[in-house]
Amino acid sequence: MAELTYRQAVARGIAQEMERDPRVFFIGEDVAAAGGVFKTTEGLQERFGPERVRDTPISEEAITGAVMGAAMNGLRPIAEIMFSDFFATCWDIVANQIAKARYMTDGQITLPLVIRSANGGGARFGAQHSQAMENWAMAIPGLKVVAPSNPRDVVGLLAASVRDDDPVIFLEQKSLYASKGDVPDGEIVDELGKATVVREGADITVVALAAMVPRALQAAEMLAGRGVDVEVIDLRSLVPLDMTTVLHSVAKTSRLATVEENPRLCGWGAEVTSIVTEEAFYDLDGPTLRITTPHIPLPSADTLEDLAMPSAELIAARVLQAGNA
Amino acid sequence: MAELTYRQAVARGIAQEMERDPRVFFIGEDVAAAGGVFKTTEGLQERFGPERVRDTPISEEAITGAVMGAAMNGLRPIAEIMFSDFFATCWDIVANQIAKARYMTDGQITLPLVIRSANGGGARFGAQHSQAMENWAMAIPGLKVVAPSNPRDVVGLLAASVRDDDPVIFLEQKSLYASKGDVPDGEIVDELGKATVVREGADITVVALAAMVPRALQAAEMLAGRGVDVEVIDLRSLVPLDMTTVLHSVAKTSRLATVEENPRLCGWGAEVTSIVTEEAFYDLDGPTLRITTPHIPLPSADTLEDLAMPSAELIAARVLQAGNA
Amino acid sequence: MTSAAEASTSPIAISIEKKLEMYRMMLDARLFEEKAHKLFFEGLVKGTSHLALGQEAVAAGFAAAMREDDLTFCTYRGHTHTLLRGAPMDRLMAELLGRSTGICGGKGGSMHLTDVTVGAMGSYAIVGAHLPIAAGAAWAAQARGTDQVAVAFFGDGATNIGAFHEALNLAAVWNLPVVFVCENNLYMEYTPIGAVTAVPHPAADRAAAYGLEGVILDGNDIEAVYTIAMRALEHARSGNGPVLIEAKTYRHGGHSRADPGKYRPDEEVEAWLQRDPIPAFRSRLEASGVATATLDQIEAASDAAVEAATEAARNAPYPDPTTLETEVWADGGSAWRN
Amino acid sequence: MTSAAEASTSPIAISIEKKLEMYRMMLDARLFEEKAHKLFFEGLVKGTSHLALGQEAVAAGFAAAMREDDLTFCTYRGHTHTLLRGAPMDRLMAELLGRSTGICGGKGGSMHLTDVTVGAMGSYAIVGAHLPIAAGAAWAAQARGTDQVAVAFFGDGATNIGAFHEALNLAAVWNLPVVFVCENNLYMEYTPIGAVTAVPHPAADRAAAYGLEGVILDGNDIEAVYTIAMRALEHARSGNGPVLIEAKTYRHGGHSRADPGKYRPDEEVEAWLQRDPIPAFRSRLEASGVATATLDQIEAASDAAVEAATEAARNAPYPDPTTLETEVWADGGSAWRN
Ligand SMILES: Cc1ncc(C[n+]2csc(CCOP(=O)(O)OP(=O)(O)O)c2C)c(N)n1
Ligand SMILES: Cc1ncc(C[n+]2csc(CCOP(=O)(O)OP(=O)(O)O)c2C)c(N)n1
Ligand SMILES: [Mg+2]
Ligand SMILES: [Mg+2]
Repeated sequence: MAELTYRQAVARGIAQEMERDPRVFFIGEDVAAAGGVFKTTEGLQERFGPERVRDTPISEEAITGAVMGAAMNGLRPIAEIMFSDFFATCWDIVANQIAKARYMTDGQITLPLVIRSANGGGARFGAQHSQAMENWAMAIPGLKVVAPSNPRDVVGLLAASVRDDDPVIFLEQKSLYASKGDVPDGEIVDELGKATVVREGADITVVALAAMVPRALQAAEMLAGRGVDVEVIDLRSLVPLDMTTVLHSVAKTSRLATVEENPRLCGWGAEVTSIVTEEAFYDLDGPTLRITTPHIPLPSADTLEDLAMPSAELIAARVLQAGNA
Repeated sequence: MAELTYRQAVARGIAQEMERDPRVFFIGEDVAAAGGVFKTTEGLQERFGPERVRDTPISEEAITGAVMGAAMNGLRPIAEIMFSDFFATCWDIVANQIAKARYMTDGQITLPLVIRSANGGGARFGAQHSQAMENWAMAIPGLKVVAPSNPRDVVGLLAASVRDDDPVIFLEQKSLYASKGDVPDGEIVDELGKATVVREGADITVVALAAMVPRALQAAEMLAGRGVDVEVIDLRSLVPLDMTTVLHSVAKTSRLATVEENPRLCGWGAEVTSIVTEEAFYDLDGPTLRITTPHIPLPSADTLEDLAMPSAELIAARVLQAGNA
Repeated sequence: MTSAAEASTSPIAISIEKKLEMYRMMLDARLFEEKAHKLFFEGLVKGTSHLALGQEAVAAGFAAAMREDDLTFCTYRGHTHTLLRGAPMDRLMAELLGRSTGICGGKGGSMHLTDVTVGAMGSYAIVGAHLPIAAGAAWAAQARGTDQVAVAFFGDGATNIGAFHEALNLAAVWNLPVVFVCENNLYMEYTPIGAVTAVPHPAADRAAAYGLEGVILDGNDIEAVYTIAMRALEHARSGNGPVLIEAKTYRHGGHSRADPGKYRPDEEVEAWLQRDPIPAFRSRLEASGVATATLDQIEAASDAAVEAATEAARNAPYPDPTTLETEVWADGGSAWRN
Repeated sequence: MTSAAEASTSPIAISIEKKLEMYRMMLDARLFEEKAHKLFFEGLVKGTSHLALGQEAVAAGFAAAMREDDLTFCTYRGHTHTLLRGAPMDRLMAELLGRSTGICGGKGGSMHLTDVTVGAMGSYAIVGAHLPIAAGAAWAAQARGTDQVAVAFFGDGATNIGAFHEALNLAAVWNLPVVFVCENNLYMEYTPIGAVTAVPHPAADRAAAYGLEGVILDGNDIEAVYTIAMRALEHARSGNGPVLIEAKTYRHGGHSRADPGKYRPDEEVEAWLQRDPIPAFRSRLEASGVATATLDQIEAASDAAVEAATEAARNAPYPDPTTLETEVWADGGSAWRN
């Protein structure tokens, strides 16, 4: 068992898979010689050589196109898109090509590839380097979407993503890079599509993802002091989506809240909510609750950004308020 | 009053606004000399000249970037993106630049521009030319999103979009181009963000958009024969979103269904549903219902595509089934 | 890569068998496309179709030159490229007709013909998108040491989209075994390419921007195409990096569907019809001593093949409704939740 | 446009007032950036900052040459471009510090400085995105007959992204009044540009792909920059279409934030520090007879201006929380529903 940062866990996860499978290659901007702008991939080029760990030009369409083509021809490549905002510059390759190739060819094309990216706010980078865009990916049939909340899950879910035969968008929440956690020694491989109940509770189910998980847990602690017993679920992946765990929890608590680090409209919280209200309406005792950022681009100033992102305090306050509705 | 096709209404709407305001320019691929691949813009170049109606290269980033820059410098431009699937090739300009410029500059930049596009399925074009992507746009703060269901609304909402000082994504449902409707003579200008109750009913509220509106109406007629009195709402725009009309309707009917021509995950139907279950939970008598395509890319074969898209029959069957839940 | 001038003055020797095969390929392509056109007007090919009538020499010349394990990436105008790599004609036709026996089970349609078993790695309907993908396949070939070459076909209009630029640069920097073939048919959809392009030769004039040599080719001369293709493939296969080729050609019909192509001057159309690659090659074959009967026989065989394929496609069943939700994922299904 | 060689051998006459103004501009830029660096390490500039230390001559030379109503489009490395077009220094500094008096009310931050009142039309943080936008602004200038020129600054790394290609082609085809200025500082972030680019001159070697002439410029020689800028602006303003310029320069520090830039060979850094544009220009000014005291005075004034701006920014209040939800829409608000 070692204590690793979330950032270190990324390199560990990639190394674990490159060690195991010679078909795993890794490319991206400034990822190889320099070890990545977030220092998530330090040492990989030294360890696996310049053929398997390569720097690319600033050409996101070429990067994502390259891993798609390579996956069609025998590799199991990993690409880095430096900030998840930049998915917009290659959205055609991701959403129209990678996501649809298998279906359009009736299964002739298999794309075992992973695209990793630093996602989300909290780093004061402003609107073009701070988006949480897991919903963009979730909305596209043919993409799997994974977003770990802690270092151990980074390794286990990254391994699962690399071994998966489908394209996976792997979102590392950049505000978590410095966070630490225990990571067991040896190989770690998880299963995609398994949510975790990270705190049991009887009164309300709070569903969270990535950076919102620790905040939801903090909120739960605050609410415990106010007599509200919160169950917190870490979704871990959006596609596949573990509704069994969510529905089971709601059956117990009778209330549902979702916490997203996304602008308000069309988030995964809306999807989860609509599934619950369609399939488990009679389990619910009161209104559902969605906590998101306002429907705004994220501001750069620290004070404003902190206001925009759901804080533990805000989560607690909104849950409390909902409990009285 | 004239009977126009939805297709003809597009040219009429553009012409109305170009006639009125010399700052309105129009660009796109094959839109000028050739009048557009869907023949939606025939005659405009002849009428307004090659300076104001221009053909572009196949360069969607340049097209959308050009209208953004032009809107910053005194024009009120309209661009065509031929098929809405191609928004993916310029999603950075649309979602990261156009949508965020005003907020990031604290209001210094105003972008009175419209990007029109042929959206949605039913034309047997296969997965890369058939997507309904209104949800992509709705999820991005800073974009308005409009999708008319009939020729009259094409003119009125297009005029409103051109006159609006914010960027508007204007989605013409390509399966509606050949449909006809009465369009009053003279200038037509609507207001964005006003839904229409297109059929009153007491038993359930069915919210639809664009091509799903006529299908929902057909379904309502079928259900009337089965003793279910359906209220049908045509949303007309997703941003701004007229929740007042929806909530008012649900208060009356106590049941909600949404009908989307989108893959299942993270659609506007989920958003509308989550607002209703958060704000009007106690108005609801039973489960909410979302009707969408399955979460798949759209297939090309006519028989499969027809199966994928919500038909009037499917809508009726699902509503009936939900009524028994 | 040798320059265009050099290449065309020194054609490589082509055996008569190869020549007859190429003649057959062009005829297969021609008759297939003519039939597809007819079936579109009959309402049997639904949606859209983009024919390569008149452009057969490029597809045939390259397909004849490629190694079995080389990889083809083409566009929505991809019937002939897919067919001539060896995809079964009946299953291609069935795909156009949306039948269960279609090469993609009806899910792809005219714009997405794919047969990976013959190296036809897909038809891509978003202009330019397949260029980086082809580069990626070439990267895998390089990394795995397979000696494969990826060949990407695209139109003149595609040279103005960003993906073209990114793909060419990456291919050059990584020295990838990929051949980029621009089929310059003078028009994007309805707009003359010259009206929207900063240089006269949309591909060749950009080659230097990637450290490559500009190669311009008469795309209606199948022997020239074959010659250049052989050299380009050899160049890329030997580890000398990418090649960019601009083949001048012309489509006999409109851009797609029912487009009559009226935006093109009559004289231009006329001049290019005179340069139809098939009769031109036939004359040359006859001049070189091939018996007319031999050529007629090939033509008859192609015709019979197309008729048989059409018949099979017409009679094939529609896709089973359950296939609607298969093959989103590698497990064969489409489940996104438990 | 005249070629680089020609241009540099025939500098235009620059008045001494203009020269002193340009000296002042470079010093303002230098001292502003040095202060921003310091404040980043103090934890007052949050998030990130990309400094143009060492690259001041490009920003100053162009800003000095531009007309008041010309339009500047720059990148995340845009402090100096925005400042030198005339944006108030205190409000720029306040923006870096996330204060309410910031030029964007704290919403933009270091990567998004904008002051439309002085023609600084924005700093764009996605590589290459502003190039088509600048072309669009130029299109509006052309359409409205305003005689404005749009100038877009970008890095060497940006020449490999698709938007560069699309913007250059459109600008050339539409003959737009836009000047594209590549600030080639030899590195993208940490990767040498040569390692990821197919040609030695990432911008100039691509000019021909858009029918343009490649112009290479010593970006550390402010007189050369000013001269070329004047000519390029004149060229574009007179309706002769776009210009693409590659200015060779170097950043003294790292790419951003706390990056020490260790991936660069010591000798290279040393050589470029020797070519610092500010002392070089100072020596020339002195040699041409400008009194040392005059130059010292300018330096002192810049220093005082930066100190005052910093002081004002430090003391400025944080944004009012209510501003979080303002200015998404033209009506000033952010409501998306009723
Ligand atoms: C990104 C994108 N933009 C626009 C289109 C619509 N479109 C399809 S084909 C075509 C013209 C392509 O011209 P060219 O590249 O010359 O190929 P050709 O059709 O002549 O073979 C256009 C604009 C598209 N499919 N993708
Ligand atoms: C599309 C995109 N990809 C990647 C980045 C991350 N990034 C920011 S600056 C930079 C390097 C840019 O290099 P260059 O264009 O040479 O400009 P410089 O920073 O040297 O001024 C990169 C890769 C980005 N902002 N946008
Ligand atoms: Mg063409
Ligand atoms: Mg650089």
